[in-house]
This record gives sequence, structure tokens and C-alpha cells, in this order.
Amino acid sequence: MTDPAVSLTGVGQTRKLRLSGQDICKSFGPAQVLHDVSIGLYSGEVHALLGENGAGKSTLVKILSGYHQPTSGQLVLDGHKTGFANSDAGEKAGVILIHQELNLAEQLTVEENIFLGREMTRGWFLDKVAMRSQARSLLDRLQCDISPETRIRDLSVSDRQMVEIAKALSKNADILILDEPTAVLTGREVDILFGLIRRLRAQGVAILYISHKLDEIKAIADMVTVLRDGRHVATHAVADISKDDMARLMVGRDIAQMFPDRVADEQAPVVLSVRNLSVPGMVHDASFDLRKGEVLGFAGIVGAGRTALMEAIIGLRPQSGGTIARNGSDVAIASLSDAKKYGIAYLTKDRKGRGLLLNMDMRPNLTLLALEKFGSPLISRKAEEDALEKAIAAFDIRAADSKTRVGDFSGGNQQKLLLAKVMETDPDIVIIDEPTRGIDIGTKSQIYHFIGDLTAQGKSVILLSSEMPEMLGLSDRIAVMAAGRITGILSGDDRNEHEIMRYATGISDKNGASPYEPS
Amino acid sequence: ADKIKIGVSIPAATHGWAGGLNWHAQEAEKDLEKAYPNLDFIIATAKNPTEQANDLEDLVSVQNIDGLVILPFESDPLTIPVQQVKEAGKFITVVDRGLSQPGIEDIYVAGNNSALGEQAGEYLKKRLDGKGKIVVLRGLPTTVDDERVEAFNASIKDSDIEVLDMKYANWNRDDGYEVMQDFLSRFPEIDAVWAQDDDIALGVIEAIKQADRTDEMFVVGGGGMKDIIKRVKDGDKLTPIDVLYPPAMIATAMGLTALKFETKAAVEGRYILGATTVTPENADKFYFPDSPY
Amino acid sequence: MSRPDNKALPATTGSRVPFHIDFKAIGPFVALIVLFVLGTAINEAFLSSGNLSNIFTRSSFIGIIAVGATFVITAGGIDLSVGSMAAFIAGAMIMVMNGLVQSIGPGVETVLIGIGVSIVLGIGAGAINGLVSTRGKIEAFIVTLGTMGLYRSLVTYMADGGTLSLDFGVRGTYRPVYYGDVLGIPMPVLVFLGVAIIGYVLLNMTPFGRKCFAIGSNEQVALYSAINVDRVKTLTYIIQGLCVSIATIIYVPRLGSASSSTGVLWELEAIAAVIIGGTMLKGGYGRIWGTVVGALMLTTIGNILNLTDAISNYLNGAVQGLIIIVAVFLQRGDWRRKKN
Amino acid sequence: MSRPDNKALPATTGSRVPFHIDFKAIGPFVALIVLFVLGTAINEAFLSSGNLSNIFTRSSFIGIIAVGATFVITAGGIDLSVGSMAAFIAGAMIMVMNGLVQSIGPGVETVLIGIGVSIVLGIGAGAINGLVSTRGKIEAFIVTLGTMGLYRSLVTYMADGGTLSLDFGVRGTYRPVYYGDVLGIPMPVLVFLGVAIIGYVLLNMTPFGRKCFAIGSNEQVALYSAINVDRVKTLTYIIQGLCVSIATIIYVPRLGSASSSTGVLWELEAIAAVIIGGTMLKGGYGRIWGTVVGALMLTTIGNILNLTDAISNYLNGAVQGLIIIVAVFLQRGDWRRKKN
Ligand SMILES: Nc1ncnc2c1ncn2[C@@H]1O[C@H](COP(=O)(O)OP(=O)(O)OP(=O)(O)O)[C@@H](O)[C@H]1O
Ligand SMILES: Nc1ncnc2c1ncn2[C@@H]1O[C@H](COP(=O)(O)OP(=O)(O)OP(=O)(O)O)[C@@H](O)[C@H]1O
Ligand SMILES: [Mg+2]
Ligand SMILES: [Mg+2]
Repeated sequence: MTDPAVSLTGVGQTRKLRLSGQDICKSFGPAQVLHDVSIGLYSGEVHALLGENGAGKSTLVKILSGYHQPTSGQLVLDGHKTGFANSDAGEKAGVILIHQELNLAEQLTVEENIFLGREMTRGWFLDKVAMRSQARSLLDRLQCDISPETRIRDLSVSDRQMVEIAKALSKNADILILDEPTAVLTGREVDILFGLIRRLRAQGVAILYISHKLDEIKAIADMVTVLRDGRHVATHAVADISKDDMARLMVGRDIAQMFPDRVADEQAPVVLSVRNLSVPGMVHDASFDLRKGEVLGFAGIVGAGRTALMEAIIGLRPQSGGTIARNGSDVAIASLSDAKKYGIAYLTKDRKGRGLLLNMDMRPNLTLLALEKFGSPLISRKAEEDALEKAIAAFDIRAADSKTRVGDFSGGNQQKLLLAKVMETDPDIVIIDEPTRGIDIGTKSQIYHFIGDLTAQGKSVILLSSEMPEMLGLSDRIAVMAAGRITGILSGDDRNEHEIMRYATGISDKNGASPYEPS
Repeated sequence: ADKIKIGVSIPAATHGWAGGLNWHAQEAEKDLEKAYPNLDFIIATAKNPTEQANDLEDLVSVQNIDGLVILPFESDPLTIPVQQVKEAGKFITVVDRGLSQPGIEDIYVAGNNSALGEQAGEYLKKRLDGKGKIVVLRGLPTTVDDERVEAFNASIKDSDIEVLDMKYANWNRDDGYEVMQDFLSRFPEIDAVWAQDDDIALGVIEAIKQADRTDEMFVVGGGGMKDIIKRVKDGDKLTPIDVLYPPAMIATAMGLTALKFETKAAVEGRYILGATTVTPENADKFYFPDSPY
Repeated sequence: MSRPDNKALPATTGSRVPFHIDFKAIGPFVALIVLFVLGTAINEAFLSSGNLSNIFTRSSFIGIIAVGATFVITAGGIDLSVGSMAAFIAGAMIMVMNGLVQSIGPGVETVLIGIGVSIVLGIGAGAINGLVSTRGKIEAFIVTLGTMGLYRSLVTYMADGGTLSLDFGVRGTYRPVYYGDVLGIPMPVLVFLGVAIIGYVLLNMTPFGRKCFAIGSNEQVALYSAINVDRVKTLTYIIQGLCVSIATIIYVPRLGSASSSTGVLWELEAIAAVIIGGTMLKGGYGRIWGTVVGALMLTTIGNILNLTDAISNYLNGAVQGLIIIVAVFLQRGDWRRKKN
Repeated sequence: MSRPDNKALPATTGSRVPFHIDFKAIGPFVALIVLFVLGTAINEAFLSSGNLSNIFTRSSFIGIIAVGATFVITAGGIDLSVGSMAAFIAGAMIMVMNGLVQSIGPGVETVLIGIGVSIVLGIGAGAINGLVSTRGKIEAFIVTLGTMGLYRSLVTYMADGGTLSLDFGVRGTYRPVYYGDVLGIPMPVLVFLGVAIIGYVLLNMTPFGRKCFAIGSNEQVALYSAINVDRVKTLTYIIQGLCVSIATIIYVPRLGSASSSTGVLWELEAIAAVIIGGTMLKGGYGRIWGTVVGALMLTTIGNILNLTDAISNYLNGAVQGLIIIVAVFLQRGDWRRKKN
């Protein structure tokens, strides 16, 4: 293993090596997830960390910031051997980690979370005024207009992520580590974050940045380190390496074509028809058709009401007015079991809060949605284990062992398990909300092909995604929502980023006057 | 004209004897209110001394009583609260357990817990010819229980009766059953059982029956529960006698208090009720099939 | 999603360490054995078959109720009403059976009808707890605190403050249900065993049990997994009610009576048995065998204290409390970690 | 999807309705007012100053203990030992004060030393609960169930099975602490108010309070936020102990005695007051004012039952239970949603 402090030249010449990990090994029980990994972070430099799901990225950065202790290996801070007994020690040394998984107390407000454990005080009392105004200004720096008094549980996932970033900012990091911060952020928020990272870099902060989005790495990083199966594969200057190279280093092979080739039959029968569906306060008068074998995308800005509409369709939210027809006949869906009965399945975008039982292992999670399939009156353990084996193979889920709590899984593997869980119901219509959040590029491509296979089997997919390439690459038609209404359904050549933006912002509206134009 | 109000403060019906107390209080209320239409009895029940003190306050402040009949949960904690009722100018009748300070009450209808223990002790001594092995099941750790046990110990002191062990059975039938079961496994030889209360005695009897040792021993209870009286009356060998501690004493007290308001007679003073021993001969007199106790 | 080179990965699942002892699962048993050793040391009579049979028989009441409580607690609920519910059901059974003696005599039919009444009441009472807390969106703690007062009052009222006693004729017919045995195993123990086995199967091997775990662990996830959360929760209270009813059915023939002091604090004992057994009070993880052992432990502690007069009676509660804490400490096995 | 003109959209988050009434916060007050109206309807004397003063004075014991319980429960714990702890502390205070009468007489010093003993014991007992559960990693339910038995036994032992009574001389000195008043407000009410205000400030306006919320809400997050979870939890038990001690200090002059029946079931009442007040049993959200109102509601219900003898005494518990359920149902305000 080469010493990063020596090997890194080029961009880093005038910069100072702040923190390095040398020959880091880490095992959880019998499973070793990091093998002799070394990495060096320089002031004023953005270092990207790349690797497949489960490669050990999160584990490595947790070690660098004191959340985990390495099994062997050494941390060096400013030339001195060091070790962080806990995250507190790490933070005191200026190393701040933004976790991949949100770490917020749901019952508390934004302000309370930002200052948790480091409350500002006047005398013995909390200085709420100061904290509130500082929280406000932190959020303003992030151009985030949520109120500091909002409770976390009332926030969307992307807003929560912004709160995490604000919290990290408030700690004045010397060394900032961001573990997939953009997985749940919208494009606008990513731009804001990048602006922020550039400013911090200019101030001499050392930044370690994890992402599965190679575009982002190209855009923001100076150096990149690639991990594979817990081993260091390569460290390069970003300028010297192409995206394809990065992908190859990561996966260990060439990524075949990213998106599947598919042709949807425009005359195929309508399998799901929604008319004038409303959700009080969230969705107004939504109508659309879904055809057999089709991928219907739903685009829109966060908060446009896409999730709310889908949750209403599957019976998790009260619908007011409107009808839903399956294969031409009206159906009443009052609960998720009704939806299941009509062959509709839904994959939530909140895998931690709504998707998986984090304190359990894989098996009960996988089969929870389709329990009756696994035997009645008694669950067949064997059937479950068979299903698990199949799912692990089919979705390439990598876990140390089958007894690991799902909460200890890498983020991407959680997502894959969630997908597997939803597919256990063998649905005809799959509604997937942000299916590739936190998924590595190789697996992403697999998921896309998997969606392609589904449509080839005559199943239909509704895709909610904030990733434009994914939306454009997979969808046959794209419905666009703005402020709770479907403003247009785009097909053919209309399916392009520009048109989508026009509808998403309400500039164009096929279903009547734009709500934002003076009438 | 406004009725004369008499508050009655008693422990809630949380075990058999207290249940009998409640029943007798209610019966007396009905009878006395019928007999004296200008009287209104108000019964308040409490689950602990604190609650009883609360009840006293409420009887005075919102019910505006003229007289109070109280069976104190415990003597010490209720002395001050009763004294306050007295200071508010009310007529006070205390039942069963005396207050810690003399001179507060106008009438004292005293139960005699010591006599209960003593009677049981005397009977055991006589029946066992002054020697034998016995076990004792006590009630809850309170003054009432202490008085009974002390008197019992005193009365058998000069004999060769050996008390194998004493355990609390909480005036509860289930606990009586379980404690007796364990005594039975522990002691191969038991000549008699003193259960300090008839509820406990009933549990004890079932345990003895289950162990098939009915011929070996007998049980002396206390209180005067109808089930036990009936057994005594029927000459059950397991329960040769019972020592009375009648919850009906509350009715006596209420009656005396009513008399005070109705006749203006001088009914002040102490009325001490003895602990009668119930035998097959006199059992008929103490058997009330309609009472819940 | 096929992945040709998947096979090349090291097998990450299914690897199990051979002969690995799960201390968490055997913890309660170890603690129970320690108690048994202690009991024997204190008094040889402890190991007599009569005493052992007493311990097991006595554990049956609390044990059966605690099996029900395991469901409720696993699904994230709590039921404080079980003790009063038992008293109320016992009272109602006795009144019905006494009433029937006049018309159909003290035969088996009367007892069967009494048992039927018990089951109907148990299910009904459980359903009330479940429905009021789920539909009314009121904390189970409050609802069952309320019904606890309700049933306690009802039985006091029915008994007129005193004791309801079962007719002597019926008692004879009914007696074997408590005092009888099959192959030397007392009836209550058999029933307890049956309830525990059924409970185990239901909790660990059926979709329903799985749903209880899921709800207790994260209600939102359960909701998004097409689980009818309200229904499953209500069912756990119904199971609890049914368990109380069964416990009452074997309780009534023991002393043939019910009063306002019947079943006082059984709720605390039942919950304690459940928690001692390793079920999590916050829900999401439940263990029937742990509960069974927990109930046995509680009874055994009481029994041991009755077998010795070395300890002042006044201090029984203290010894009991300390033993519970120490037993749980031992069985949790956290002291072992220190050594690593 | 980048969007420069986002500002043109109506803000979907953080929007606030003006003059929005927080039903959740005022719910308990509404329920209390309803109870007061009910009381007045039943008996005019309900509103007499004497009666109101009784209600507030009585609420003080449970109220003060419940303020402490709010901390424990908010931080995700539970303390079942408070009732026995109160009995034990009361007993110890009485013994110490009685002992001092011989040497220093029944003066103010004796009372002050008694109070000091109470505070030391309260803090100590709380610390034991906190340390054993956090260091020993034993569920608080089990630990405090154990100490509940322990303290109950100790007071029984100290009283030799009977009652410990305060010397009559000391009683006279000590009396004003319960029976005195300042500007017509009874001392216990003043103390209660003081404890509630301090509790409110501590829970809502200091870093410590915020840490309690965080721990109850998500222990892992708290740990990651450099919060010393064990220490904060232990402190909540110490606060609980201190509150028990304060409640005992004003309790002792009232009845001047302690026995094994002192404080029985206070733990249930205290927890009920906390939950009625809107604190979540699972932790993460606590409300001192709600707790105060909860304690007042419980006392008021008991008082109302004494205003009338229309209801059989046997049914008191039933009425009490039903009122609690209905009051909580009303205050939770979920019935309002149906209308939307
Ligand atoms: N606490 C833990 N206990 C057991 N195994 C763990 C634990 N934490 C992580 N692992 C395992 O370590 C491996 C690496 O996980 P890690 O989270 O570092 O991956 P990652 O590279 O961040 O992946 P992703 O891109 O999906 O986030 C995974 O197999 C994971 O299951
Ligand atoms: N205050 C809230 N309380 C409860 N649930 C909320 C709240 N705010 C949002 N949600 C729910 O959280 C989920 C995600 O919210 P989000 O705003 O991302 O969805 P949405 O409004 O449907 O917009 P999108 O089009 O981005 O899916 C949705 O189910 C949403 O209804
Ligand atoms: Mg990761
Ligand atoms: Mg009357």
C-alpha cells in the first residue's frame, strides 16, 4: 500500500496534508469490511470517495471521524498519530461527518437539532433567540426557506438533509466529510451545496465527498479514491480520469449500456386510469392513464405532490373525489391491502422511516409485504429463506451475513432490499419513488434493466424520480406536476428537460390556465 | 328544613372484612334514613390514609356535615385530620381503631384487636393441651395486625406451643392459599393454623385439603365471615371455632350517632365490643346468609 | 436483475458460527436455574415434587396472562387492566353458574356455560381495550388504566363489596379443572403449557406474529407494508383478554370465589414476567419462552421466601426486588461483555 | 432538477396559519375546565374557596412527584418506585426528627435537619435508580420495580410492621409547612407552583431539558450529538428523587406518620398525570404544564365523586376510569379531525 502523503502530488503540492488514514482495517464480528485502506485529505482540496454499494465507504469515513474504531491501522492528524475515542473527539479536532443516513431527532425542531448537544446559552438558560437567528442564517446560506421551528418529522427528506448540512456548517469544520449528501437532494439544492463546498475549499477546508453520481465528482472533486470490496483500488487526480474509467475501477468491469432498449406499445390497453383524484391540501384533480408495458414518469419539483398522489392511489392517504379504474373497471382502494389485491405495489422513498424495519434482519423485512405468500397459517421458514436467497442473487444484495440488522447495511443495500421487498408481491403495476437513491452506478444500470424486464413482461411502471437522466432514459411518457396539479403529460419529442421544466414550474399548463399567470 | 348530614368515612371494600364493613354501612344508612327522615348519611370510602384525609376535608367543606363517623384506616395519620373536623365543630364518632390523641372523639365504638388475638391463643392452648406446632398467617403489616399478633403471642407464651413460622398473607385468600401451600411443603408436622382473618383462613383450608392433610390439623380464623361461621355451625372438624370481629360495628356506631342527633340524649362515651368466640353451639346467632361477608 | 459474476463474491449470507450459544435466549433459563439452586440450598423441601408442582401450578395464572401481555407489549402496547379484568370475569362466571344451578343443576353443562361466559367476556373486554385505544387514538396506558378501574368497580358492585362464592355443588364438578392432573401433571400446568405453545407458534411462526413485531418496531413501516395496524393491535388486546379468560377459568375452581381483592397487581406481575423474559417494553421484540420463565421466576422467588424464616417478613419485598434486579442483570449478560 | 425561480412558488413548507390555536397544548386546560363545570353543576359548594383550596393543596403531592416523572418519561425512562420511595423517606424523616427531640428539642432545627435528610435520601434514591439502570443496562421498569419493593420493605421494617408517628411537639413546629399559607395561598400550592415553574424552565429553557427530549426521541442521535446519555438519564432519576423528597416534606406534616401503606399506587397516579398532560409514554416529548393540569384533573375527579352520593361507592373506580378516558379523548382533539 502506498503512502498517500507521499504519492499525492500534482494538485496537492502547495496544500497541507491534514488527516490521513493508514492501512485501516475494520471487521464487524467475523466479517472484514475494510482491508488496509489508506487515504489522505488535504486542506483546500475536495477528495471524492467512490465505490460500489457496500464497498466500505461509509465505514471508512466513520472511522476517520471517530464514530467507529478501526480494527487496525492508524489515523494521522497534521502529522501526529491520533485516534478519536468517539465522534466527540473527532469533532473537537475539527472533523465533521454528515452521515449517509439522517441523524436527527424527529420530535425536535430544526433549530433544536442543529444545536443539539452544543446549545448556546446565556447563563444557565438557552439562548433561543440567538440559536434561532443563527439557525436562520445557516439555512439562509443554504437558501433553504424552512422555519427553524418546524419539527423534523414534518419535513421532507430533502429538507432534512439540508438541516443536516446546516448542522455540520454550524460546527465550523476544518475537515468536512459528506457521505452521499446529494442522494436525496434536488438539483437546485445540489447547486447550492456545490457553491458552498467551493467556498469552503477556498477557505482551506479539507473535504471528503462520497457520491455515486460521477457527474458530480467530475464537477466538484480534485482527487478521487476508489474502493472495491473494502480494498483501495486507486487514487487519481480527477482531471486525469474519465467517468468511464471511474466506473470501471469501481465495478471491476465495463458498464454495459446504462438504459435498456425498449419500445412501448402506444396502443396497449390502459391498465390503470385515474380521474379527477384529489388529496385535500396536496393534490388537485389529477387524471392520467397508465398503459400495459409502459413506464410513466412523474416529474416535478419537490413538494409538487407526486408522492401524495401515489399514496392516495394506493390507499394510504384519504382521497377526496375522483375515481380509479383497473383494466377499465372502477375499483375502490381504501388501504394498501386493497392496492395489493389489485396488483399495485409502491416503493417508498423513505427507506429508513417507512420502508424497512431497521432492527431486524433481512428475512422478515423481505417478506413483510407479501407474508401470506409464505404460507398460512404458518409461515414457511424454508420458503422465506428460498425467497431471500433468490432476492440476494437477483438484486445483488451484499451483507456481511444474513443475521446483520438491516440498519447496519450500507445505504445502497438497504435500497436494494426494499426493492426486493416490494417485488415479492409480484405486482402488475409498480410505483417506484426514487428507486436509485444511493445506488452505485453498476447496480443502477441493473435496476434500469430490471425495470425494462418488467415492462417486457407486460407490467407497468410509474416512476417518480428527481434524476433527470433516469426520467428521460426510462420513461415512455412523462407526467409533470406543479403545486398539486398535473400540468401536462409529455410524450415523444416533448420529453426533454426544457419542456419538463416549463411544466414543472407552471409556465406551461395543458390543463387550463397556469396558476401562476395573472388571469 | 335542611337535613342533618352525617358523614361516614370508611376504608374501601378492598378485602373481605372491609367489604362487610361497606355492606353494613350501606344497610345502616338505608335503615337509619328511613327511621329518621331528617337524617342524611353520606358514605365516603378511601383506599389509603391520604385519601381518607381528603374525604374528611370534602365532607366538611362541600358536604357541610354535622357529624362524622369514621373508621380510621390507621390511627396515627388520621389523628390530625379528625382533630380538624372536630375543630370545625362537628360531632365525632370513632370506630374500631382509636386515635393517637385522647379526647378528640365524642363517641368511641372500639373494636378489640387484642382480644381477637388473645381468644385465638387461648383456644389453641386449650385445644392442644398447651403443646404443639402451629403456623400463623398474618394480615398486612399494620397496627391492627400487630395488636392481634402481640396479644396472641402473649397468650401462648406460657405454653409449649411452638410457632413454626409467621408469614404475611395480606388479608387475601389467594395469598393465604399460597403461603399455606408453602408451609405444608416445609413442615411435615403441623397441629394447628392461626389465620388472622377469615379470608386467609378460606385459602388455608383449600391448601390443606389439596395436600390431603385435613385430619392432621385445624384452623382458627378471625372476623366472622359467613362461610366460616357456616362451617363452624356445621361442625366442620377443620374449623372448630371462629373469633368474631364483626364489621357490623359500623352500624352500631352509626346508630349511636343518629341517636345523639335525634334524641339529644347523652350518648357520649366508649362502647367496647368484645371478640366473641363462635362455637357450633352459638354459631346460629352470628350467621347472616344475606351479608356479603 | 441478473448478475453473472455474482457467484464470484464470497458467500456473505447463511454463514453461521457453529456451536454459537445465544446467551440472550438462554439467559432467563440460566437465571431460573440459579434460583432453583438457591431454593434447594435454603430448604431441601424446595425440590420435593409437591413443592415443584405448587410452583408450576401457581405460575400458571400469571404465566397465561403474561403470554397475552407478550403480544400486547411486542406490538408496542400495554394493558394495565388484566388484574381487574380477571376479577370481573371470575365474578361474572360465578354469578352465572350460581344462577344456573337452580335451573339446570350443578352439572358439567353449568360449568361449560360458565366457561363460555368467561371466554365471551374476555374477548369482549380485550376488544374494548383495543378498539377504544386504536379508534379513539388514546394512549393504551390511559385506556387500560380506565378499564382497570371499571372492572374493579364492577366486581365490587357485583359482590356487594364482599365475596362472590361459587355454589358448593358446582365447585365439586368444576374442581378437577384446577386440582386434577394428567399423568401427574397438574391441569393448570398443562393449560399453561398449551397456551405457551400456541402463543409461541402464533408469535413466531404466523403472519400475525410477524405483524406484531413489525408494528412494535416501526408503525410507519408496518403501515407501508399493507398491515392493518389498528386491526392487529386490537387483536393483541383480544388475545390478552382471551388469556385472562383462560387464566380465570382455571383460577375459579381453586378457591371458588371472587372479590374486589382478586387479581390485585396481577398486571404488574404479568408485565414484570414479560420484561424479565426479555421482551422489550417499547415493543418490537417479544419472546414467549422468556415470558414463561419470567413467570416461573417470580413465583419461585415468592416460594423461596416462604421456605425460610431467615429473612424478616418485613423485608420480603426488598429481597424480592433485589433478586429480580440481580436475575435480570445476570440474564442480560452485559456483565460478560466487560471481560472481552 | 435545478430551478432558479423557485421563489415564485408558494412556499410549501414552514407556512404558518396566523392565529392558529394549538389544540394539543390547550387540550388539558379545556378538559380541566369541563371538569370544573361538571363539579359546579353537581354541587355548588364545588366552587367554594375552601373546596378549591383543598383541590389545589391535594394535587400538590402527586403534582410535584409528577413533575419529576415528566423528566424521566420525556427522556424515555420510567420510575415505578416513587410511591414507596415517598413512604421510605417519610419514615426516615420521622425517625430522625423523633430521635432529635431528645437532644435538641422539637424546634425548627429538628425540622430543618429532617428536611435535609429527606433531600439527601431523595437524591440518593434517584441516583440509585438512575445508575443501576444506566450502568447495569437493566430496563428502568425492572430496576424501579425492584427498588419499589425495596423501599416498601424498608419502611415496613423501620415501622416494625406498624406506623411511625411524628413526635407531637415536632408536629406543632412543622405544621405550618402544610397548613400555613401566604396571602391566602396554601403552602403546598406555593411549593407545587415553584416546583412546576422550575421544572418548566429546566425542561424547556436549558440545555439539560433539550437533552432529555433528544434522548427520549432518539438515543442514537443523542449519542452522536456528544450527549452523555447515561449522565442525563441518571439526572432525570435524581430530579425525580428530589421531587419525591419535596412532596414528602410537605406530606409529613399533614398526617404526621408513615407506614407500609403510605404512598401506595402513587406511581400509577403520577404516571397517569404525566400522560394525561400530553407527555408521550415512549419519550421524546414532555410538557410540564400538561402534567400540572393532569394532576389537578385526577384530584378533581376524586373530589367530584365526593360531592354526591348519587353513585354507589363501589362504582367510584368505574366513574373515575370513564372520566379519565373521556377527558383524554376530548383533550387529544382527534375527534375534531373527523369533521374536516
Ligand atoms: N455496524 C455494522 N455491523 C455489521 N456490518 C456492518 C456494520 N456497518 C457496516 N457493515 C457492513 O459493512 C459493509 C460496508 O458498508 P458501508 O456502509 O461502509 O458501505 P458503503 O460503501 O457506504 O455502501 P453504500 O454505497 O451502499 O452506502 C456492508 O457489508 C455492511 O453491511
Ligand atoms: N407535515 C407533514 N406531515 C406528514 N407527512 C408529510 C408532511 N410533509 C410531507 N409529508 C409526506 O412526506 C412524503 C414526502 O413529502 P414530499 O414533500 O417529498 O412529497 P410530495 O409533497 O408528494 O412531493 P413530491 O412531488 O416531491 O413527491 C409525502 O408522503 C408527504 O405527503
Ligand atoms: Mg454508505
Ligand atoms: Mg344518604
